[in-house]
Amino acid sequence: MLQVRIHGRGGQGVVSGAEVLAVAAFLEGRHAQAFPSFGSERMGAPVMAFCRIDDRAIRLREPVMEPDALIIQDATLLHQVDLFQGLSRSGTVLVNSSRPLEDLGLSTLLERTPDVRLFALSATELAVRHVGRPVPNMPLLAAFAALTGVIGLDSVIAAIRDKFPARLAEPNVAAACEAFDIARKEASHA
Amino acid sequence: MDKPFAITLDPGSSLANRTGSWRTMRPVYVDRLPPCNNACPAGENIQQWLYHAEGGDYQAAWRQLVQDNPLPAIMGRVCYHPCETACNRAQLDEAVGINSVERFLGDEALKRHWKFDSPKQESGKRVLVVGAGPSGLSAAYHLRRVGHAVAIYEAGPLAGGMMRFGIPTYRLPRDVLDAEVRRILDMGVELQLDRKVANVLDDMRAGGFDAAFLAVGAHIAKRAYIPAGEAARMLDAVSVLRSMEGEDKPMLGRRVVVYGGGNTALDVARTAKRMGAEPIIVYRRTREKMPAHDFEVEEALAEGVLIKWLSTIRNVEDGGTMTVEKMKLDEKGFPQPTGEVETLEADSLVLALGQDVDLSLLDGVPGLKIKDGTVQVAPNMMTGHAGIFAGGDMVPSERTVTVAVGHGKKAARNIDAWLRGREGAAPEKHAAATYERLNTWYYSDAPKTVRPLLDLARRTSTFEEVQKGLTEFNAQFEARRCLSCGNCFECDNCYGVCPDNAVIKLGPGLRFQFNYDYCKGCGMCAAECPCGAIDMVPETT
Amino acid sequence: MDPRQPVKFYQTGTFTVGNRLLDTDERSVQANMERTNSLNSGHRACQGCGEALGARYALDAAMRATDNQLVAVNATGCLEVFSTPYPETSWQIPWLHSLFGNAAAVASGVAAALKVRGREHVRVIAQGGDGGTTDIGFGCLSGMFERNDDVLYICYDNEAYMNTGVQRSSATPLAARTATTPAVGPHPGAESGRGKNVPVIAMAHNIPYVATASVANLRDLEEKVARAILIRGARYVHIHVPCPLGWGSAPADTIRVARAAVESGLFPLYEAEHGEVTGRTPIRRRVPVDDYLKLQRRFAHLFSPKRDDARLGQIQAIADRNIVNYGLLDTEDARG
Amino acid sequence: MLRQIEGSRAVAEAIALARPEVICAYPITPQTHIVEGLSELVKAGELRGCEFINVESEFAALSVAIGASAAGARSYTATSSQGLLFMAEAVYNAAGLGLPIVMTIGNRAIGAPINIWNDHSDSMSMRDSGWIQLHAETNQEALDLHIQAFRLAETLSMPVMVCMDGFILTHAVERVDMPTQVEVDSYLIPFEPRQVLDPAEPVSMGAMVGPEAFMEVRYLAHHKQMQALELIPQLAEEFELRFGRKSGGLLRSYRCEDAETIVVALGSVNGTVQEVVDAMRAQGVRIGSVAITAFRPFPLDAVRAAIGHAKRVVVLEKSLAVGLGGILSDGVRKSLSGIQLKGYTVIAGLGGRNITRASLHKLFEAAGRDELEAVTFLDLNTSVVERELVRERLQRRSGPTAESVLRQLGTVASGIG
Repeated sequence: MLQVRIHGRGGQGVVSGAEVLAVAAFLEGRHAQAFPSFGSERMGAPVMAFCRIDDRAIRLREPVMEPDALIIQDATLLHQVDLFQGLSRSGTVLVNSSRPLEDLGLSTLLERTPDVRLFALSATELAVRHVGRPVPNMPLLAAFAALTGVIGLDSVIAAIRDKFPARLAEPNVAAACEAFDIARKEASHA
Repeated sequence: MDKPFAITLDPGSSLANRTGSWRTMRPVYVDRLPPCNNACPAGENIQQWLYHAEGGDYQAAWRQLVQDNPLPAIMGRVCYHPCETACNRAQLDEAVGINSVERFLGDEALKRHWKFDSPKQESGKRVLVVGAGPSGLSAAYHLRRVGHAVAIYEAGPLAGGMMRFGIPTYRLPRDVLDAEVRRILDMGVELQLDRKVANVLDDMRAGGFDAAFLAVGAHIAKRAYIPAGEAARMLDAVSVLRSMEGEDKPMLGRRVVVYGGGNTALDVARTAKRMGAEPIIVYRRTREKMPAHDFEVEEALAEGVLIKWLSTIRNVEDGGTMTVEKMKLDEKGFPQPTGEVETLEADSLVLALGQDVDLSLLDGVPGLKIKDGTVQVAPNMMTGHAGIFAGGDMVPSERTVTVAVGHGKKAARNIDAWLRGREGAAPEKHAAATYERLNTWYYSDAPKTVRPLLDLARRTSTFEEVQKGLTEFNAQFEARRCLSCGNCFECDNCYGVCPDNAVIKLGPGLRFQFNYDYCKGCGMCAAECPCGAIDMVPETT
Repeated sequence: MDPRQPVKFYQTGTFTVGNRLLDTDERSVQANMERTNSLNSGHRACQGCGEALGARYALDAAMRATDNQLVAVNATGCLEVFSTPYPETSWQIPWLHSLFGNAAAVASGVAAALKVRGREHVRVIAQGGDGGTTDIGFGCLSGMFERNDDVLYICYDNEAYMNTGVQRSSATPLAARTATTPAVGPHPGAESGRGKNVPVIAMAHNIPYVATASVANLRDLEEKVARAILIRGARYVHIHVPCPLGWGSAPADTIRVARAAVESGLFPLYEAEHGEVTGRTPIRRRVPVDDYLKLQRRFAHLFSPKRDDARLGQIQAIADRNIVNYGLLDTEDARG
Repeated sequence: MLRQIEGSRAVAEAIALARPEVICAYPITPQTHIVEGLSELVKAGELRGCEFINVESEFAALSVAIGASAAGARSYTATSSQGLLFMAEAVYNAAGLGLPIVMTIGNRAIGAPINIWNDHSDSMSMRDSGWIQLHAETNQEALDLHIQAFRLAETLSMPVMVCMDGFILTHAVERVDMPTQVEVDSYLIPFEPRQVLDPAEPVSMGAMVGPEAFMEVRYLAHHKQMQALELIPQLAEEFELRFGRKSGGLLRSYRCEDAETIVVALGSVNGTVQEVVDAMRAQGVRIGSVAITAFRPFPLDAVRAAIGHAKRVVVLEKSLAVGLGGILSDGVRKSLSGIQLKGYTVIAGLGGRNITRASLHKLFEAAGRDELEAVTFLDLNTSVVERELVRERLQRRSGPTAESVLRQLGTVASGIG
């Protein structure tokens, strides 16, 4: 079972990010479960959402406490909340940032868990360019697909089209595709 | 429907709960005697005929009316309508114009030639009626209705008595009088005119009569001694009025003095006025004390009749000059001479000082008691002589047409009883329907409709009828002003206001019934009954 | 005069329940031998109950207007308790009692069900006392108004919680004695400056029809109910129904008391459409408020031991204001 | 058809398939998404012949449903938490009148302190109202139970609450098998009301019933629920026959054969419990679990049969009978009367406190060693409690507990772990 935790702020599409990820997995015939960190957080507040993907029915109802992957939609959260709690030692971390990793001051994390794979993607910039709004969740998903290979790009695209009306879906698909390519290159270098 | 237990119930099932057991007072429907009926000398069931009239069924109204009074068209003209004086509506706005509706019905009957029913079967008895005046005609009518053979012996040349010889035509057109008399005769009543009864017993024997009703009018003028010269022209009111009926009208001259204060005095004065004279009424007391009806005084004054109050005539000289003395009322209200005099020029003096009845027909009839010129009768109108009854002007009572008609009816009932060997007890009278018992909220405000009066110019120059009749609309309107005091008129109030549906409506004309199974005795029906036809009485336990 | 009867029949009276001289269809429903008696005999209302009377007046009128296609929802209260104690009911119409405070909402549900089932010819009445209407049921009532649900809500206003033993409601008038506004202290009876005018609040919802009526004016009441029941949308009719028990009036005086309320101006009779007053029933014979108050023991403290001129003045002022505001002294036919 | 959708959406579509005729909606978290979904389906014309009414309160919501049901319409509403309490009077009334209304409860805690997260305090507060109460373990079951609920309610003429854990299920996006309209139509017979407001057959519904018959009325309500004990499994079987999956029924056992320790719970937590059971079985611990679906009527015999053979029973409940402990435990204990086995009540997950595998694992192990208190509060922060108790002892005016507890915990944590 793969467990993903998505961090962000209210309004950045954290929850739909988890949902689209689950749908994508579903479209590949797998079982998936997506749910938010239930609360009454408003715009801007730190929020998170969870996604589990498995080949058998998922019964577990607890929040994702030991994520295999983290998607951080807002780098400003890095020093406000303990984002990495329970992260698997060989986990993957995808951060939405236009700045190079070293500038993000994650060195402590790397010291603690050297096997963790770290990636940065300036998804907001992509989103603004394609969608016209700073909603980085879809590009990040695509990048996540590229980095982990857990799901294919086609599924992500299909899930996006399932989730959004065409008007919104297509720009997001475009952003996703670009993100996917960037991430794949990154991954091949790493 | 598969109804759940207890929570869901079948409609109207509460009928099983007889809430009548809560009652401590029980409502009962009553009928009360309306003041109009109570005051009517002819005992007319006025409310009942108004009830029909307001519905527009005038014939039914008329038939109801003539149950008690065969002369509605006459009554509607000459009756002084005590019913209206008594009417409860007077305390609300104005009395109901009963008299005018009665006249409307009477005229309607004449116009449509409605007839009286002839008796179902003949009794085989014969009754003599002496006098074809109102009381005689009334008696004849009522006797005939119950099947007796009736003959009227009338001393005069025409039927009607005082209605013809005492009431001027401007108050009672003769065609009306004739028509209503005719209708009575048409029932098979025999009328012999110019048939003076010298001795009643002889005539009864001769005619084979089983009973007699004496109804001779007061035709003999009272005299008063007034010193006068031979040439002075002095007449009496009755003969003046009577002579108006004949060919040669009385010679009164221009200046006519009428002496007296009764209705007759006014009749004469107004008659004189219509003949072109200038009548002056001399009366020894005040207007308030005047026996004549006020509306007649009003009409007379309006027509230009002069009236000298508190005056007596001392003497009349040949030239027609008369001395009149001023009077004043003492503390007891009696006029006393003042010694102060004035003179009055007159071509003629008409004495209107009241009338007496000619009682000569009674000479030698045993058992009769006569007092102050009238025959004494028992409550059943029978004189001291068995089988001989009397009424109208002959007996002590007010002398009006209506009273006379009432006597005729009462006598007839008693004569019939006597002939059949029964007690002629009048039906039990209900308690009075007083104003306090009414809930007047339910009667909408409706001022009385005034009968049109003939305009003055024509009134003083012709003998045309002064008072005109009501149009149908007005008559109906007037009828509908009746409050139906004391008797249910099916307004549905009790049926409507009962919170327990405990009043059963029986349908048109059948009134209502209380459903004591459910009546809780709240009394709302009684409180909201407009005419006071419901009493609340304690439950007897 | 009653504007609804063009011809004036005198002996039979313009204002009586029946009128033998009118055509049958012009007569009041209550005069009809075939009236439905929607609330039938055997109910357990007090002697002279104004509410029992008002309910039958209103529902019979509605039954005739709808050709008996009627459903009624009833709030908890006297009317409900005295009409349907197991195992007997006095209702002859389909009738549902749910709770004290939800009659309007339940009726909305009934109306919705009838609509969705294509039975909109069946009309819905919700009814309750003043407590169930102006107090505990007010939220649901306002909601029903605001949604303009197809319901006629009838409030039988006897100005207090009679079912529970005469406690003060927001419809209890100034100075009235109730179990919770006793006639003691410097200001005996119900406080001044309190209470709720629900007909006016209903008008503020801008619903198609609002009317006030009284058991003292049957024809006016029937006309209004018959009119209201056939309108679509939310309608409100507020009927003044004296309570002999709670008001301390004689059972026989129920209508007399209601009449005095109307004739004094304390209970104005009017109609409003979409928030605008469109008609009123003028006073026939104006009376001072004393004539109304003196009939009721709940106001006895205003007259003895000594006359409370201040309070009486306040009450008379209320009546006078109504008469001006609603033009109640005009004899012209307000409905034109 | 398999779909990956939010639980609320799944339920909304299932309700729509049941062809409700009147839906009354009033917003309250976390039930809101369901009625939002339904309003969309009605407005879009996908759900025809349905009146969707936005009412002014939960009290009105159920009241409207009462009227609609009494007038013969299939009626539905949904609520949570305070909303259920606000409509409490109507909840009892609907049951008393025997109206087959179906209502979803998005289970949520009751304040004060106000709390929007999941536990079972709300539906538990109405457990004796006369409604049937069914608890869903998964979104699939929530969906299926709603379809069964209409059939059950209308057969018995009795209202049914379908309880699903707020957020945990209502907001979880997971796979569900959505039946077709044809399938649902063939399972749900058109609504034949047992009683209806009809001018053609006027009756008075909701009479006042005095001492002479009230007991009988209540007994009959109880008797009806006893009937439901038989009907619920039948309907579940028929459902399985038509839809090819197990859903509903009175309860479900998991690896209970030969189990010494059996955990009993309601709703979605059973999934996590089963994970732990598997893990402990792997370690050779003889443990199993029982998920109770029908809380009202309470299946005494079925529970007895399912757990009677064990050594101990751990009742895991998301509700607290303050001053007593468990609520579900009472039923379980009653079902075991006369049987000697250890019983532990565990109060867990109040107000949305996460119930984790780790905690459960420790808990069950302790239970296996019989080291549990009769009533245990899972993951209770004892130090906070201790300090608060001390504070209260010291100060007469200690102020509101909730706020001072938060103060002790520092700012509101973003809720990880």
